[in-house]
Amino acid sequence: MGKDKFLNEKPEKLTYSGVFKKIDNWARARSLWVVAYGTGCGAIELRPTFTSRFDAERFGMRMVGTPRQADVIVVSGYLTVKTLKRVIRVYEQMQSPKYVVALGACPINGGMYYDSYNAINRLDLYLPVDIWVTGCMPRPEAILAGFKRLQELIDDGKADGWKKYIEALDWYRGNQRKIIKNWRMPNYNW
Amino acid sequence: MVNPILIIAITLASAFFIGILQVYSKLWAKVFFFLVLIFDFVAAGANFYGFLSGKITSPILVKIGGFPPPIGINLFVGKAEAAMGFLIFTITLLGAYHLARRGIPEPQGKAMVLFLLLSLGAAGITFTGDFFNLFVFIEITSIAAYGLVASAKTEKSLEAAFKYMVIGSISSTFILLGVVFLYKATGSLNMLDIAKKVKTFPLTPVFSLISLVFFAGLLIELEVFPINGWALDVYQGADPVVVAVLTGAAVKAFYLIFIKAGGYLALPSFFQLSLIFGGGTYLVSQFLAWRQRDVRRLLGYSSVAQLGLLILSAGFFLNNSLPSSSRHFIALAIVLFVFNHSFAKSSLFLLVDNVETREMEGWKGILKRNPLFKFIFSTSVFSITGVPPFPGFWAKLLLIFAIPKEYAWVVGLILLGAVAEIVYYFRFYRIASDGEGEKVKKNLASPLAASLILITGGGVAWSMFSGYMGIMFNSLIIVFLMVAAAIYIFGFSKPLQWTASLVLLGYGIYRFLPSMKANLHGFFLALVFFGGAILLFATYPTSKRLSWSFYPAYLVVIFSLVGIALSTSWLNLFVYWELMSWSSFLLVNMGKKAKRAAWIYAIFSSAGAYSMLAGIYLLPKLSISKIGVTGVLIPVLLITGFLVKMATSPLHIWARDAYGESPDEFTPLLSGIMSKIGVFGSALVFLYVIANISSGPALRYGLAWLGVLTAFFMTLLAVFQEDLKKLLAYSSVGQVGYILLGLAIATPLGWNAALYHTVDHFIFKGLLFVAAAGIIYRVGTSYLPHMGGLIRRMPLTFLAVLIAIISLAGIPPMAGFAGKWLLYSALIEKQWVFITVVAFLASTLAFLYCFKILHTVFLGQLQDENKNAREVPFPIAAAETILLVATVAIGAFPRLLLDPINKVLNKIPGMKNSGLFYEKTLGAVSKLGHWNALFLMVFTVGSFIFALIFFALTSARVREVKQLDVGYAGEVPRQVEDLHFGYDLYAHFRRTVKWLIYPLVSKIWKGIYEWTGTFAEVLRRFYTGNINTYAAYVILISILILHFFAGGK
Amino acid sequence: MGVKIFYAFIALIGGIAYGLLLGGISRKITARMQNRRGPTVFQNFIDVWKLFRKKTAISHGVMFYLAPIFRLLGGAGTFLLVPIVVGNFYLSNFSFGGDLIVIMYFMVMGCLGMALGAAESGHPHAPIGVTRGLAQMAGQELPFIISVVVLMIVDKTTSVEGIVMAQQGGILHWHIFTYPFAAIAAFISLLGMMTSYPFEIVMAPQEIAIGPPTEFSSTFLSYMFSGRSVFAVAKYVLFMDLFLGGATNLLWAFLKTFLIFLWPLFITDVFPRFKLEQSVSFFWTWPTLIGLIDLLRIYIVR
Amino acid sequence: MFFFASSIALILIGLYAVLVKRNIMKMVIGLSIMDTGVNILIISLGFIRGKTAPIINAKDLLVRTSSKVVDPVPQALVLTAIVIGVAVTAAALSIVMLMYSKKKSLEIEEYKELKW
Amino acid sequence: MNIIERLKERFEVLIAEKKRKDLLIIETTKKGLIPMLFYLKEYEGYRTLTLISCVDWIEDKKFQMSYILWNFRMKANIIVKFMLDRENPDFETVYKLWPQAEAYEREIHEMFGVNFEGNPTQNEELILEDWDNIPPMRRDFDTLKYSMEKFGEREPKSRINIRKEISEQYDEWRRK
Repeated sequence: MGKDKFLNEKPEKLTYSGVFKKIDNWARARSLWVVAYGTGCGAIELRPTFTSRFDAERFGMRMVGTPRQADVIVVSGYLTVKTLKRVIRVYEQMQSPKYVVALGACPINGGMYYDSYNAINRLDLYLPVDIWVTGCMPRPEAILAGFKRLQELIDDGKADGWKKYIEALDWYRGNQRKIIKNWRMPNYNW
Repeated sequence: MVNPILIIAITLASAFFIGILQVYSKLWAKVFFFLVLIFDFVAAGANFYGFLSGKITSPILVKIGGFPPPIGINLFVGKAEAAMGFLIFTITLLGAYHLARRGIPEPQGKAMVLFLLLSLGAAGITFTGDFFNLFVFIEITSIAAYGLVASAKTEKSLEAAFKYMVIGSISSTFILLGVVFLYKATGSLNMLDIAKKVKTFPLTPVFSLISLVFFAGLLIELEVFPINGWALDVYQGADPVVVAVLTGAAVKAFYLIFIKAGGYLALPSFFQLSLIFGGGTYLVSQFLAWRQRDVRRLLGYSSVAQLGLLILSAGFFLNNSLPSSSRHFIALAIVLFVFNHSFAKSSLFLLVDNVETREMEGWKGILKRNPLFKFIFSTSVFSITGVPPFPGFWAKLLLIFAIPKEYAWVVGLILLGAVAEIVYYFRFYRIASDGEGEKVKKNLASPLAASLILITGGGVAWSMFSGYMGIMFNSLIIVFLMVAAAIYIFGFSKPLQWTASLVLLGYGIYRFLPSMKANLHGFFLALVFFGGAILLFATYPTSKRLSWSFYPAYLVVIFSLVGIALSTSWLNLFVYWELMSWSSFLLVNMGKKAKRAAWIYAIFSSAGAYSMLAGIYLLPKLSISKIGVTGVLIPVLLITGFLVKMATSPLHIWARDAYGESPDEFTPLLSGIMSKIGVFGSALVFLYVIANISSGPALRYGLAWLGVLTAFFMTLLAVFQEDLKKLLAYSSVGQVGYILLGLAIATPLGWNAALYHTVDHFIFKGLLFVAAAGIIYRVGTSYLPHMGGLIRRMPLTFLAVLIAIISLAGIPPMAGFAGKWLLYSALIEKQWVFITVVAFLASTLAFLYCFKILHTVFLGQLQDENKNAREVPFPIAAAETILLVATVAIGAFPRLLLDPINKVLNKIPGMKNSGLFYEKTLGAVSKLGHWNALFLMVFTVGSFIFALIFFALTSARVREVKQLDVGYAGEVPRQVEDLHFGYDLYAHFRRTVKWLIYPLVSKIWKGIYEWTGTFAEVLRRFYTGNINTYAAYVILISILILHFFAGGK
Repeated sequence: MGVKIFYAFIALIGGIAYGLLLGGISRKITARMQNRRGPTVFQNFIDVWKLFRKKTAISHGVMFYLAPIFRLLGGAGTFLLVPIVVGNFYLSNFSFGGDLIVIMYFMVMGCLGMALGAAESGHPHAPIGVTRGLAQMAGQELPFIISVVVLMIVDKTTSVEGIVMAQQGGILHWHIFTYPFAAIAAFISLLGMMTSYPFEIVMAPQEIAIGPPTEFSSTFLSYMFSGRSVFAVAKYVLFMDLFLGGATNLLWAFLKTFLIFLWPLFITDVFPRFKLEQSVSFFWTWPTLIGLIDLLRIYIVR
Repeated sequence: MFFFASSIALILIGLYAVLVKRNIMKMVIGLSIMDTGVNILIISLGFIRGKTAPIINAKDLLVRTSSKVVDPVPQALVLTAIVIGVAVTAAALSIVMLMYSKKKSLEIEEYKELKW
Repeated sequence: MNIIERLKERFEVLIAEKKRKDLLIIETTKKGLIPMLFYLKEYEGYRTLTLISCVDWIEDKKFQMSYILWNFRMKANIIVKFMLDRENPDFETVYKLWPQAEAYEREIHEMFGVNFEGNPTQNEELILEDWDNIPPMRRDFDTLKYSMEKFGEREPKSRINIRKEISEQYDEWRRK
């Protein structure tokens, strides 16, 4: 008692157990819980996606308020260094399997903020992105299409960004640390 | 035998001789002065001893100049006079010694002469058998007193002396007139002769008038209200040593002559006169002192009040219509009162002399650094306020029980005054013991002697008391009490004290084992003993910081509780009750911030005890058995005393702070056992008194409401407490409310519930308070928001507290549920619908604070300053474990507790069929429902383990995370404070129930206190300080006396 | 006894399934009322399975670890103590374990266990939610207590079987008809027990991130989900036994519990959220006053 | 009767002084007057018109003594009382003197330090 | 006597221009600014500080600081500005006049490097966490170059290319 356990320990690799693989993937695809975290302007498009008009709930998706229970994080728009830190933290607090959806042009290549002193240019250097949805901003229909595609990938067992993140953690960390100079982040457990 | 004339003559002669000797050698004058005083002391003592031992059988009659009694001056010394003489010289000697150590004021000779004259005059007043001679001695005393009062030569003392002199002159004028008129009417000055003549000739109004003139003069000297302004000014202005001697010796001599003259002159209105003036003075003065800030004047008010009580007693003593036995008791009471007051008040005034400041604020914390001073001060204050075992207590008891029932209102008056007395004396005590004061001058020999005399007197009085009142005290308990007090001497080593206490308690258990029979007494006896032993065991680890007197007081509490549980008479119970109350007062007062709490506790517990005493006084017989009474007054008075200890609702306001601020080691006992003895008392009242009166059901219904409202409101208040111990205090009080409810139901099920809950509440609340003591010891605070996250540091304590809380909340598999179940079954059986609803709601509200305790102490974020806290020390952990096991065991097998309770109830008529029987599958079955404790326990634990194993096998890979790692909006928390939600947990709920938790009751009590104080303040303006006014009062009152009391037959 | 345990286990599985199904139905109905398609009625099963099969989970300590078990135990225990079909050996479960008072207190255990686990997580939202829940419980319990006391006193029994037995002999003997005001009070109180709109301040996902279980994830959450579902079913069954005359066979039980299930649902979907002060005040005024009518009635008639 | 009346008048005058006068010196004088009044009263109580002093040695008193003499006791008493009165007055005056030396005032209003 | 005259009487006013009916622009010196603000706040009723802004006149080697005040009663704005030496940008805080100035000053400190003496929180990060270069709003700061250096090439590529590149980098990392 007393000491902080499992500190700075590298996460273990996780493998699918064979027996329920199909059922698991099927269930995961049909129960995507999205953490309600808007990083940029795209967050405003995310809300209507869940309302009556577009009704994302029919695909089994819903918003949750806490990263612990979420499966999907949607990076909705440009990311500044300051926000990136929070996104990384939220991502690492989510429980595996977990998926990243990048919304809009900015996470892909910086978008209109390509020359900003503070907005990152490419998200996939820092987090494993499973689905990119382009547009500035993508409309809810596009978002839904993106989620549908994500579901297909999960069903096929191809949405494995979370595994890759664990495997190549040092690489991702290196990239993250390159821009986050003052690394005051705690280390997490996966 | 020493001839009294020698005492007077030698003193008189040497008084003037000293004046001469002084010129030549100050030292020798001093020596001579003391030699004379010692001679007087020894001579008076020899006379007194002669009377006591029976060597002198008849009163000593001294003829002076060879004239036989009716003609010449003579001295008459009976038993009373001898005793008074001894008292006078003892006090004088003490005062003189004190004065000498302090330094006799210059010019020395004068002071010594006056001192001798004063004592001589007082002795003369006592001894003389002649009215005119009396007048002479009065004048000698007065002049000496004027001189002594003025001898300090400060502005205040001179003013006091002048006022004293003016009023004294008027008074002596009255006395002189009275004497002369007496002579005119009877043709004699000899007291005995006049008494003889008075008996034979018809009491004419004129004669009454004549004797009233005399009595008016005496009453002025006896400082009755409202003609005592001068006296208070003297108390305030004069040298305290002089005052000590005045109030201890001179005034007592006046009192003696008051009684004697009352007897001799057989004034028909004497009774009314003393009742009105004595009672009035007593009551009014006690209240006038309420807000007094000047210590000396405060003591003055107290003295005046005590004199009033004495005058009152004198009236009863001389009332021929009373049976001789009660007059005998009153005489004893008077002796004890005089003794008590003389020594206690002198000792207090001598203490006052050691402190520079007059203002009470200047006494702040004075007791802390001066242990001897503290001892003397406490003894004197306790003695004056009538705390057992000091003589004042026995005197009060004797007096009250000797007053016949038709004067019950006088008893009420006495008790009311006694409560007021406790209010202001203990306010004084509180201020004196609060904080750290300065060291004071050490001139404590005389007061120490006085207080030792007091203690001895108390012991003697106790031993006499049992003989006089026909009450048998269990001598074993007294022996234990004395040994317990004696543990004080091991105070240098706390472990030794602890061991000795445990051994003594263990031996007590062994000796009292045969008394633990299957009846109500035995039941509570067992609770007291075993509970006390567990709680005492847990005090060890923190014992180092305790004061010397902690363990003695603790044990005295326990053995007083034993005494209460074993009492067969109400009076006996009352004595132990008071002993318990006051020793627990001492314990509460040991808390650092507990002074105010202890004061309120003292007020409430003494007021409750006096209410109980009034009830006992009204009872037709004193033995604890079935009593036929009518009316609700007696049971209400009786039960009020017990309800105070249970802190039932309108009487609860002492509880929060007394529980919260008392030493952590003592609080478990206060909550776990002492409140239960209130339950015991209430049970006795329900059983023997309320059961037999015609309005019993209504009273029970009212008490049930009281109980359930207590439970409800205290629970509500507990929800909003931010202090661990205060929260538990409110919780405790609320739970005891349930017990009262159970008792009030008065069906077998209800009593089952009440007794079950009594034991169970001890178990879990004892556990909680013991755990709280451990936590506070480790964490260093009892403020809830400063704790949190301690589960990782003290897992065992957490487990214990968790189980206790589950039990407290009444969640099934633990022991607490049985109590709830029994109670609700009883309520529904009784069909008290509204009470049932409130009771249910209260227990729902309890969940709120249950969670609060667990969360704010153990869960949430661990504070940085508690990072290094460790598990509670071993003895506390052991006690926790014992109680924990008990909770679980009783939870699984409630019959462990229910069977003994059934045995107890079977002894009680009307409770025979407890209404519970046991079946294999359904468990305990009542008329209404059933509940299978063992099944529930097995089911809960079994399925819990099953689910746990299943969970552990199937769950995902579980990792433990760091303390600050919470999903907090992606933010990195910088500090614990940002994350810990520990303050004002129920702010939202408080806004909802704001109107329910309005502190109405405490506002009412506070209002009573404040308004009484204000009233007294206004009334005190009556003493304007202007001597003209005082004189006018004197004349006016004298005229009124002459007008209204002169009606003879 | 062994047989009994076996059947109780079956009943428990059935109860959990039924509870999850009802949850799905409620989501579907809500969706339809909001003019959208909504998830399938089996969505809750999918969610529970997904959570159950998550790869990782975190724990904040012992109580946190035990919390889902407490929650499940509280729900399942309550469910098993309430007889589904009175008199039926197989479907009366463990109702010999205790009467209504036992059940009422047993119901608290799950909540308390979960509250402790939540509190240990060290997340400030968890105790906020818990305190709100407890305060609201103090509110909603009052009308419920009133109606329960009415029933226990008029039927002169505290056992659930006894209360069910007292309602036999026709639909008009049901307490919902004989003591309508008490029943209304209790049914309003049921809204609070379900902690859904308008009494959803406890969870308040938008404000305090679903309150108490905010730190729970994966398998922990799936257990709590199941516990919550079966707890809801237990409450429906209890209300059925208390007010709708119990059930004579399983079909009736399903029908009646479904009817009871619909009542909070319809309220939930059309009302916004109360503040805590408002909800407690509401419970302590209107349902309480309504319940008091029947309480006064039996007080006078008795 | 005259003695009675005058003694009572003296007492009342003394009382008046004590009750009304603002000057402590005058109060002391009042006390003294009152004392004198009382003394006269005592004497007058013992006095019977036409009777003589109880000196037993005088020849005409040897028979039926009691009917011829005034009561001697009041006279004895009054002697003592006078002495005492003087002593009291002396004490009072010394106190007044000390008081005056402290505050340089004889006004009673100055001496109200001790009150309520 | 209108406000401009009153101000001129009391303070050093370099430029006073009445832009609109409700907008007045005053330019003063570094020394005269705070007394003027105080006067405007206490005596003229401009009780609200709406904004503090800064403009980088790199050619003049000056920062132009503007304080925009708002008078509720007259519904009028006033802009008080002055030139601050760019090489030596030290100034005092107006935090004691308007507590809200704390945040504005903090931002200007972060973006332009103006030092406001007496501001208790100006050294805390507001927007730029872990900033490692000259203040970004200065005109001599090359933001594109910085972005490219720090956040990598922008290069709009097809998704396939990105994935390919990532996997190349990833493989390279694996090989190491």
